[in-house]
Amino acid sequence: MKLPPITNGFEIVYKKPDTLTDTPMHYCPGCGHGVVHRVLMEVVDEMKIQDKTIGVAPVGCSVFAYNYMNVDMQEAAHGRATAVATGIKRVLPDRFVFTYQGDGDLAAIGTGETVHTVNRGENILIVFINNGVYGMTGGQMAPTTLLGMKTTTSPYGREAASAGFPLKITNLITQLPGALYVTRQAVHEPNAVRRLKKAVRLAFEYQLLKKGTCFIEVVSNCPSGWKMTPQESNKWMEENMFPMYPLGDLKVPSQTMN
Amino acid sequence: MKLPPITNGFEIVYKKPDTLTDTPMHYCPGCGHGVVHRVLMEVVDEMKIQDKTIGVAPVGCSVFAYNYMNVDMQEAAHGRATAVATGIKRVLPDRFVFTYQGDGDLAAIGTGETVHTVNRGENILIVFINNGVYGMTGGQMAPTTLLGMKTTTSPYGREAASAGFPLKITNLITQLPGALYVTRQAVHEPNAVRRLKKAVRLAFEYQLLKKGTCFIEVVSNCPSGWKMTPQESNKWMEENMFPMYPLGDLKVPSQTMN
Amino acid sequence: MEHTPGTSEIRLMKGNEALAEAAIRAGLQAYFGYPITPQSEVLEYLAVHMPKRGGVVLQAESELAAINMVFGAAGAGARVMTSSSGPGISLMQEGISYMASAELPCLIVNVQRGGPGLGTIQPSQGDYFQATKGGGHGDYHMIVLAPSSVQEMADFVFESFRLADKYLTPVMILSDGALGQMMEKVALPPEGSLPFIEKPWATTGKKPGQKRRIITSLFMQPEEMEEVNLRLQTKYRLIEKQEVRYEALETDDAEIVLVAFGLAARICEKALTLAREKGFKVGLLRPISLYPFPSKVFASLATNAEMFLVVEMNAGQMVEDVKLAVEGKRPVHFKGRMGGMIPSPEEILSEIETVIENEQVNT
Amino acid sequence: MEHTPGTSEIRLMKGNEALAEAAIRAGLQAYFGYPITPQSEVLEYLAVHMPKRGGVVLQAESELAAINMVFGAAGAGARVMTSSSGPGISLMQEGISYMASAELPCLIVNVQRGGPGLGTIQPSQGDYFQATKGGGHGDYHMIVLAPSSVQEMADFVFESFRLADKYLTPVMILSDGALGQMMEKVALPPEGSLPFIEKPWATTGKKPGQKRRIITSLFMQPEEMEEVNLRLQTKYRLIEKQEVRYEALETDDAEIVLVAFGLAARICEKALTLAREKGFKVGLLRPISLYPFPSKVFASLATNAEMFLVVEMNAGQMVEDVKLAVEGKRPVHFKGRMGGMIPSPEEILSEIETVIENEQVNT
Amino acid sequence: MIRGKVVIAQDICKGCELCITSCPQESLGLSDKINIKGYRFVELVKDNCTGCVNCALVCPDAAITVYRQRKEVFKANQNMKKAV
Amino acid sequence: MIRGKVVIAQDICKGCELCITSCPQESLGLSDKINIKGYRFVELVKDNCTGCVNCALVCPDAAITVYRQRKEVFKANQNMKKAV
Amino acid sequence: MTTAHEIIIAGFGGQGVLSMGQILSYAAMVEGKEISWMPSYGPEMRGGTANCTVIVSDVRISSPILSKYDSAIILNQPSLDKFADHVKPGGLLLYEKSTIINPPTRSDIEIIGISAVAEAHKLTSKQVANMVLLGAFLSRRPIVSLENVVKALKQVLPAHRQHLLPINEQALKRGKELVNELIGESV
Amino acid sequence: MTTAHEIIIAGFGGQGVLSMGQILSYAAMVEGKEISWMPSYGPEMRGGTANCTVIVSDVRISSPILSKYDSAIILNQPSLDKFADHVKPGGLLLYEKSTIINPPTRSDIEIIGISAVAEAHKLTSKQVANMVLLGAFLSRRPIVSLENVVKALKQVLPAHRQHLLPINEQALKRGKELVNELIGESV
Ligand SMILES: Cc1ncc(C[n+]2csc(CCOP(=O)(O)OP(=O)(O)O)c2C)c(N)n1
Ligand SMILES: Cc1ncc(C[n+]2csc(CCOP(=O)(O)OP(=O)(O)O)c2C)c(N)n1
Ligand code: SF4
Ligand code: SF4
Ligand code: SF4
Ligand code: SF4
Ligand code: SF4
Ligand code: SF4
Ligand SMILES: [Mg+2]
Ligand SMILES: [Mg+2]
Repeated sequence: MKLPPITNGFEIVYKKPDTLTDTPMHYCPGCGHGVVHRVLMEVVDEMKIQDKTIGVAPVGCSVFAYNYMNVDMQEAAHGRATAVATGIKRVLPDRFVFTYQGDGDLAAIGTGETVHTVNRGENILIVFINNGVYGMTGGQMAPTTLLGMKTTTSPYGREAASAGFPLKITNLITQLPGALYVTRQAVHEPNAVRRLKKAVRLAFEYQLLKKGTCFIEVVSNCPSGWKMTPQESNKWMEENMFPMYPLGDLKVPSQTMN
Repeated sequence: MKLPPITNGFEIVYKKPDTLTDTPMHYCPGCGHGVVHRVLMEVVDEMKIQDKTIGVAPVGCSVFAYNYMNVDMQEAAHGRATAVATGIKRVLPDRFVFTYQGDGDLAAIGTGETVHTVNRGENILIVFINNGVYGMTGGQMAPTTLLGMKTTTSPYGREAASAGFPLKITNLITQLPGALYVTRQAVHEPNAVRRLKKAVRLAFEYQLLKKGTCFIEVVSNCPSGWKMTPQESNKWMEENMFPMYPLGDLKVPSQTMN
Repeated sequence: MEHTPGTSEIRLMKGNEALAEAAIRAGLQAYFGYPITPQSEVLEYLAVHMPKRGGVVLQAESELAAINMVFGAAGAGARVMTSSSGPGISLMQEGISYMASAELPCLIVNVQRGGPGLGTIQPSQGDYFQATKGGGHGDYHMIVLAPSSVQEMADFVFESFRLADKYLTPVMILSDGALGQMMEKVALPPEGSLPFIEKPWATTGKKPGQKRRIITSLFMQPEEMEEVNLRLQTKYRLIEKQEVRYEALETDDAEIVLVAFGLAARICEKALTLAREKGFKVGLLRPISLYPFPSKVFASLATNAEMFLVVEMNAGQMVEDVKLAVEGKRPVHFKGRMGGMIPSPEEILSEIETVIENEQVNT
Repeated sequence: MEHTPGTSEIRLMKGNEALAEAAIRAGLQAYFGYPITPQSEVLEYLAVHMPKRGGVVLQAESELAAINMVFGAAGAGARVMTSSSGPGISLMQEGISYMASAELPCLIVNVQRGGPGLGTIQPSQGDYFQATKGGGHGDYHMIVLAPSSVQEMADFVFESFRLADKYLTPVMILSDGALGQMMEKVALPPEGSLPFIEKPWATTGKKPGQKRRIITSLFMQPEEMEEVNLRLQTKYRLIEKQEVRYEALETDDAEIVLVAFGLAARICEKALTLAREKGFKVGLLRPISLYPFPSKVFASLATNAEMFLVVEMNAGQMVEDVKLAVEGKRPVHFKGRMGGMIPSPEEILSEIETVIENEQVNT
Repeated sequence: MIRGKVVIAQDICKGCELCITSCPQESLGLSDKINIKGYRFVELVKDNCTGCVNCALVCPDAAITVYRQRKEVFKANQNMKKAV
Repeated sequence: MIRGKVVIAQDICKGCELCITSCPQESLGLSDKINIKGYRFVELVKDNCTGCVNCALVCPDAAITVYRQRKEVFKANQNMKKAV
Repeated sequence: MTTAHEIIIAGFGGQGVLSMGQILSYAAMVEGKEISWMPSYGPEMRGGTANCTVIVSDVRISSPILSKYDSAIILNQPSLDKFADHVKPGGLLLYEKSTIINPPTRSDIEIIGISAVAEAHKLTSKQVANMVLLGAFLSRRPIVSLENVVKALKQVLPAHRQHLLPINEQALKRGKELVNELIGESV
Repeated sequence: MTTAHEIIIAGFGGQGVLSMGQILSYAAMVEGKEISWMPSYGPEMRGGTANCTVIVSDVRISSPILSKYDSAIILNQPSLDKFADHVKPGGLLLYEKSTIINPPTRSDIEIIGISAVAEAHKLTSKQVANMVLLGAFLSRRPIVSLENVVKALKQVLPAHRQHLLPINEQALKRGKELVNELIGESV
């Protein structure tokens, strides 16, 4: 993007990272995916590791993540991103490898891969976008859908008795000794974005330690799936998702590294 | 089996349950599988629920479990026993449904099904035989294999850095709200067997409550896979497996039912 | 087909929805599935309507779990189905092989999309081989029915459950994204019009004095396993004898016979009209049962027709079965579009013209 | 085959072990797999020997995970393989379809056992269709090589890696439990005898100034997806032209030609000897590449031979490809054993006698 | 107060209004016009931007570039004011 | 002490010796003979079994049936002893 | 002497092209006709173009997918570019004018551009531009009656939107008028 | 004039039938012959029967799986029942006597029963009955030399079992003697 000339005396204090392509993103207005992409690439830019970073895109709305994040990327089968990342990291152990996955991808069909990848302590970063719904396929129930929440496949609201409980997979994998750094973040307001960026930075740096898996859950929105405006969706998220999925660190390296 | 006449004044204080068939079991000498089969059937006998019980056999050494346990049974694909049990229980909600699975079956290939079945709180009993090895296929490493333990696929001893950590899947699923009753037992000595039986009895009784999944891990041996005599294997189990997989209840209904 | 007694109700519905509604009316007791475009409407429709009408709908954690839930429910005697598309159906291959081996009845719906890989969500017929030759391991078949209208999306559900119960086998409805998404009028038979049959083999709990039931696909002794296979093969021969279904349109005087199934057959029907308008003697044979394949009808067609033109939305799969049936007696041509592309009637018409021209040059 | 330069070492080995050792010598960089009889020795052998010789061996949590690890490693440019049998291979179908679509090279070994379902662990050839027609969704092929000796278990590993890299495609070695478990002498080429090629498309990290690499099988626009399919089909035509492999034994004067692959071909070889001793003019055609199938050779055989007898350890799968190749010019008979049963040479001999008799009656 | 400016890529903006909500200065608003994709896009509606970057941080489409007065310039200005 | 007896299904026994280890009375031992499956089986080697059931509980092959003197009989015997 | 009418309706997602086709189809069902409604479909995320093919016929419908149409109802430029050439000679091309920069130029078909969006805005803030277009279309190709379209609407609209019936009806009529005015003007 | 020798070796799992076949195969390899060793295989749990087919040949071996054998070496009754009829006329049937209740009766083949287990016990507590049988077999069918069997053993035994070499060698020789004594006696 060409930037217009600006009165002298001004300097750029924020521009999109070079590692984000200029391709317009296909996400719905207000969808959190775009922010997370950008933050990831900001860190890649800052750490100057574009040439060493390999990403894995999931099947979900972010299936086209590789169109936006300007690093080498592979597109994995639904739920298998961490297996694909394992394959990459094992043969290229000095690269920075990350997966980017939705809640259907990571916490439903990919549960086995998620648990075992973390249990092996694969030295990768798993970025997990929890928007409580299957965005891409049109708003079906996800494992993380809240009780009572209506989706196209829980038209009367999710009921625990038949559909089970919201799955806090991040809490589960925190228990695994292979997990090095586990944190839950959001992107609904500027400071949340700042915190996410710190977490991503840490996670990439930890990857050099080869001491285990870094896992960042981002509690996010899906205005389309939730049938809300972006603002409504963020508000609803704060009021309903955050109590179930409280933000903050679940595990930091000091706890496991001595 | 015809029992010989015994001096008058004696009475039978222990005989194998009627619900165990007379088919000789194919297990190796001293293998814990047989004890667990028997205990399950003792409870079915005592509760007089043979006509209401449906079991699901796994792929593993206990693949032929249906030859021994004289109840209606289905043989599931490797790792899918709890999915099969879900199918059964959902269409026959008033039956007692249990799965019987090894650590390869339940904690490796079946991880996704295990987590989600418990997360849905399917009203079934999952019996999980943790012998730290793939018995049936000849002693390969299981997710529960201890660090340093030699198997045919960890010939130099399991190393966390490449093969990950022993997976305490029972602890993981204990966290899930769908889990009603979770306990870890053994069968290496008479009192352990007695305790297991109590646990099985409880689990079957809880199934009537329709309040969630019961999960019984049995830490067991695999003399063949471990390349030990039965006695050695039990001793090794006590000294090495129990510290990693301590026996006892992990969750009892009172904790979750109020 | 004799399965729609009683008066039926006419509605305008999407193919996926018509199929789902038909399933409920056919006595569906349990559905296990996982979302995937272009078939998610099946699960969504059932999620709305099954609870009201009794019956289980469960969104599984994966297609792998879904097919194994189907296994369990079928083994417990329930009328049960699942549905998916491309990648999801691939994930079910192990389970399908298990069900075929354990001889469990169920309905599996594949609303095909373009592959291979993640591919595209546009309509395709690229899973013909997988459906008819057995994408899973071992020697087995499913009965495979290919609807070509929304009406058939509904009708074949009844037919499938009936066949599944009769032959104790998984049955697949091989549809595609277009048929799933399009709306047409559909006449729906009333609920309860498909009777339930006794399933003495189902694991429902061993009654005192009765023999217990074991459902398994494990037969460790090869002799025993061969027995099972022989039983399966005998069943398949019977199915091949009794359950062939096809539709022939204007084949009597046809010099060139189009062969197509499903959506492609609908398009061929239009191409046939266009071709007849131009004076070409064109007929259409539409295999409805893809397994059992209507091989025999080709023998008689081959005596009159001069050539065949197989039209598929794939790289040429059914064309092999046509060639096997024609046994080299007549030339068999092929026109295909791939990866979600749909041939237009005009495109087929021009292919008809081309092959006629070429054959005339050749002979 | 030109892939074994240098002096080779002769050993007595199990087929599975020979294959594993050959893989190491062929420069295997990563193996991902999951135990299953009768192929677990591959993983076990590699677990012992790979660490010493550099390279990754990882026991995955499932076959599903394994094939997707293979995807990742292949995409990262590594020489990579997996192995399994029946049920495990079925679980890989989605992944295989993805790899075919993304055009990633790798080796998949199927040491077949009897199916369908859990079946038996005895040797079988029941997965022919799955391997050659595409058990996964969409239009794709793998190159499929069928060894019939321990030597070929080793040789075909080199061949497979070479072909996989050349055509950017998954290659399958379709073996069976007997070949995996039996021991024979095997000559092993030295390590490093198979060169590595540049893989500029591999995701190894985008170097400054270079174009970055994307590995995907998603092509949302059907036009684009059809392009990909056309590219694949062009590749398959090339493979069909260039990579056909078969072995013909005493076919020159043969009146009846046995057709068999893998273990069945070995048994047929014995039957051939027995038959020749009895004065029957019998030949043997052994397809080595099952895809591409050696169709063309049948045209010439059909001019001399009076009939074909296809022998398989399944219910009749390759026989379809033989019939397609023979195009009705000669009768094609079939003799099969299923579910882990192995036909004996004498059994084949008597089948030869039967078909000869019947044909004489018929004509 | 330090002065800032934002430049919004109008063709990229999807009018989600998240930047509007997060701007502490209420400097941003939706335009009445529609961009090539059919979205009403965002523009600066008040000249009180401080360059705090908030809007850019929450923008899902990376549509915002933020400028701020250099510190020297700011200080110079401050000093000028003081001087005046 | 109450008296017990065990009956061991010798053709079923696999000679794993777990019952031997768990018998508090050391009443059990391996036979020198071999059963139809080729296993040395277990037999009562001392007549001091109390019918405590331990052996049967740990037997993986459900090969052991345990008998015990009826309480009445035991008591009668005790009384007899006392009487003597 | 084809008894079928083959229509393509195309525009941006969100402009109501799919529901326009559905309502037409329902109306035809009310009249006892054969119908086929075939949508383009994609991942459910917003944006992008959408279209549907509607065939209304007195006899069994063969291909639901076509490359030539009797009529085209077009709501944006990309769709116009894509489908203008696919109208059969003698056919009808009806389009929404506001966003069209390059209007169609064929002389062998009937071409009508109306300002449906503007008209809709005049009627209401709700999006009924598609009904204006449908009314306009039916004025030139009365393959179903306006009454039956209204009946169809009644059936199709969910309970909480039944109150929108009058405004939809108005829009349909306005569309009809618009075309009549235009035809009066130009033809 | 077949240049191949086709052998079946069968008994209980654990009696060492598979390794007997392997050692024979290694010895044949030392002699530069073609070999095929084909085991029965099953789930790895103990028990059940096991067998292997060994073919030693001067030329390329066709089928590794056979239904007729030149020689059979049999270690238990079920295997005897299964394979006795599959020895080619003129062939050799060698069996371990101790557990055989119904000895073989064919008159068109050479039948030799020896007490290999008892002999092995005399030699050592280690299980070398299979080597006694192998020695006996080679005495009647010297398809490889005893020296080469010993060479093979040397190659095959892992380091920590190399000390068992002498006892194995003794067992081989004892087998040979046994047969020679027997032949002396009976034939
Ligand atoms: C094997 C398989 N099953 C199902 C699908 C269909 N599918 C595509 S995306 C998706 C869910 C995506 O949800 P999530 O992972 O939460 O991502 P989001 O779209 O919400 O970002 C599904 C089920 C598929 N492509 N492959
Ligand atoms: C899909 C599939 N993969 C692999 C196998 C092979 N297999 C059979 S049993 C087994 C492991 C059994 O181990 P475990 O579950 O621990 O049971 P155990 O034998 O130890 O009791 C495996 C991998 C299979 N049958 N199917
Ligand atoms: S559907 Fe939901 S997750 Fe997907 S792009 Fe739209 S808002 Fe985002
Ligand atoms: S292999 Fe292990 S688990 Fe299997 S029967 Fe033998 S001892 Fe038991
Ligand atoms: S930089 Fe800060 S003040 Fe300026 S527009 Fe953005 S949010 Fe408002
Ligand atoms: S946040 Fe970005 S996309 Fe949303 S309105 Fe503001 S500039 Fe536009
Ligand atoms: S019952 Fe008790 S005392 Fe008697 S043999 Fe058994 S363990 Fe020993
Ligand atoms: S525990 Fe049972 S099987 Fe083991 S030795 Fe005792 S009686 Fe025999
Ligand atoms: Mg999601
Ligand atoms: Mg185990």
